[in-house]
Amino acid sequence: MNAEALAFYALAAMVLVGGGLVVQSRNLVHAAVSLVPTLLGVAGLYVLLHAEFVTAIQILIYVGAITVLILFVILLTEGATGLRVRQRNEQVPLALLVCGGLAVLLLGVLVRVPWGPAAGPLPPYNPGAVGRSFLMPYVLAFEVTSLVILASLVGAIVIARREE
Amino acid sequence: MPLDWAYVAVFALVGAGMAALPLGIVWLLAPRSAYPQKRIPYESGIVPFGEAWSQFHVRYYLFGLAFLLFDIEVIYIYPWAVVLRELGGFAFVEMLIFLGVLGVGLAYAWKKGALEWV
Amino acid sequence: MIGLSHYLVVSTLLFALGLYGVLTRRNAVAILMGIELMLNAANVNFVAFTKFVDPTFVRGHVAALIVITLAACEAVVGLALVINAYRHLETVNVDQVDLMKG
Amino acid sequence: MVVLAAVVFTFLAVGGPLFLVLAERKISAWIQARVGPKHVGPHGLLQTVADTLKLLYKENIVPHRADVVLFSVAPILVAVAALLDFVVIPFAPGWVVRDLNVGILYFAAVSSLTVIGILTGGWASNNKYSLLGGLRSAAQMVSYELPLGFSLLVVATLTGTLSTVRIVEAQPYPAVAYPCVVVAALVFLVAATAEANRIPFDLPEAEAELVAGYFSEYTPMRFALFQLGEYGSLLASSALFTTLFLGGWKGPFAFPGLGPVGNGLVWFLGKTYAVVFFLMWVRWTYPRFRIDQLLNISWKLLLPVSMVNLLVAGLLVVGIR
Repeated sequence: MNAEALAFYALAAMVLVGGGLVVQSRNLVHAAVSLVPTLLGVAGLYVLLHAEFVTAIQILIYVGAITVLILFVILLTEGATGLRVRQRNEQVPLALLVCGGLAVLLLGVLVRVPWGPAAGPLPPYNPGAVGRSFLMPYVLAFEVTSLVILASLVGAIVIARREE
Repeated sequence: MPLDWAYVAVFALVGAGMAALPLGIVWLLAPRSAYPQKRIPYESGIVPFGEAWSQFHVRYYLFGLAFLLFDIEVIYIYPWAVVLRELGGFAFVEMLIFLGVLGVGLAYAWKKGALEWV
Repeated sequence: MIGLSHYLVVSTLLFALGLYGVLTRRNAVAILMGIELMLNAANVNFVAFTKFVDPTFVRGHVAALIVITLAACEAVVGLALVINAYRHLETVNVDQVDLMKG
Repeated sequence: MVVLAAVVFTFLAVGGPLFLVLAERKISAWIQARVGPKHVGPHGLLQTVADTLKLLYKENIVPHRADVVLFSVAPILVAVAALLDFVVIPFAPGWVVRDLNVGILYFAAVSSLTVIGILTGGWASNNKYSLLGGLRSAAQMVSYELPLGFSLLVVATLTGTLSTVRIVEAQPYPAVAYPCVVVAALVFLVAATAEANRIPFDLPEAEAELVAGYFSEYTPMRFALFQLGEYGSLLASSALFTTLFLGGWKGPFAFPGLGPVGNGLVWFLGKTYAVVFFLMWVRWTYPRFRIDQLLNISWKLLLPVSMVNLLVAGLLVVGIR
């Protein structure tokens, strides 16, 4: 087994074990902290896929910001007092069936599909390539995102603030 | 390129090992005497009451959300910074619009008092 | 040799895990965490397809970045709703948040 | 080979902060017209060694009903995050652990991991002061991450690269860009001080109101890891400041007989420790801000200023072209 395969299996294990803890932990703070190894593992997969810029952004935004915000809200609402409350609803058997079925179905499809021939090489300098892409062919998406961010800023402030 | 990040991973592992090492030494060397009073959380000398968790003000969340939404801009500005020299004027105008829209957001949050610690 | 299908298997399993969390959790924040897992699974796919199938304009990376942005926006608004619900109803369990019944 | 290098480097990165603790005590004593540590070794130089040995012999206490796992992991996370900052710092020509393509973005990303360590450490202690200190610290650190990020972006815009090595090579900046660079440098300095939770931004551990903030319940060695993280990130921020704004390893003249690497190291370390000294000087001279003042500085002063500064830098780059 070469280094790449070793790294891939280690990262995949990290992602899936972490993800399992996220959905399974009774303690919500533990679930939120388990997001950290999961998301870092996904960042590691991006490294193996030569997506440096996405890796750095994944760590900066997902691990460093979204997880912090989720932790904030858990501490602001229930903290760990949720331990005394039932954390699961009555759909567990159904959910197991649906998710297991979906996974089996997708896996069955994707091992049969012949994914075309290997693609050409990626552009050498990743942040530059992303920048050129954003500013030229995908400029509309780029500008619209700023509107989306503005809308969610306004919306979240209106919703979260205490009413006068 | 993945090799660069292999260094990062090795550093993280070695660093964690080096951080855990003194904890191991403490575990070997340090005395251990447990009695319940020693483990009471410190609360200015009185016996702690209630839960350590209690209701916190929503203001923490307001700062958190403003942070997250302004932090995301960075995703778009870093690539812009790298290619600006090569693409020139129109790239600058695009960023002007982008930051202008977010400036409106900052002004709104400011005016609505979401940035006040009250 | 690690190929496209290896990454797809991981992302499929992660997606199923996230979906399981969304379907079974009662706490709204925990449901959001499940959604984050599903979005990450999608992102792994985007980036993997860029490397193995279509590197034009690194458009998979662009899509992944936009998904990360939207995930952040979704988290911000969703968590604001959670806080608001908690303030009015003293609970964040979605099966008890049923204002529409009046 | 890589592992060996990492071990050696980690020793250095741990040794640097340990030395800083002593430096801080000596400098604070000097500023306050005291003598400072003087009994252990010549002029008290071995004080830190004695302190470390003492810490190793002290009992680790986990508070009642604390979350043992997170309580133990949090300080390690903080220390590792500080250590990882050093990966992209170029000490001399060719002397950088790894010149990542996304260098300064990597720096910002890795230092943002500290917040999680502090927040979980504060929560896991099962202590009201710790939790409040952790939340405050998190609110402060995230607020100052933004201006810090914008300063990095100004440099990236002017040089057109994210790699720390190439940023050093691109310096000195063109003369027209100086106003931009100076503003970015000032913003960076303020934000880095706040990120390191140091006076005048040490609200999270304001001893008059919060005991010791998020590490109130931490006993010797784990507390030392938090300290290590704090001084490590202080050193890392100073080193990054040197790299981005002071020309890194470049100096106005070369010392004869040292060769390029020796010269680079001398200049780089000299500048870095000058920045460290400056931050310590500030710490022992100014009083603490109130938390509302602290957040106002970030959101209503530094953030708008640095957004405008970024646009000016962009205009300059387009103009120069």
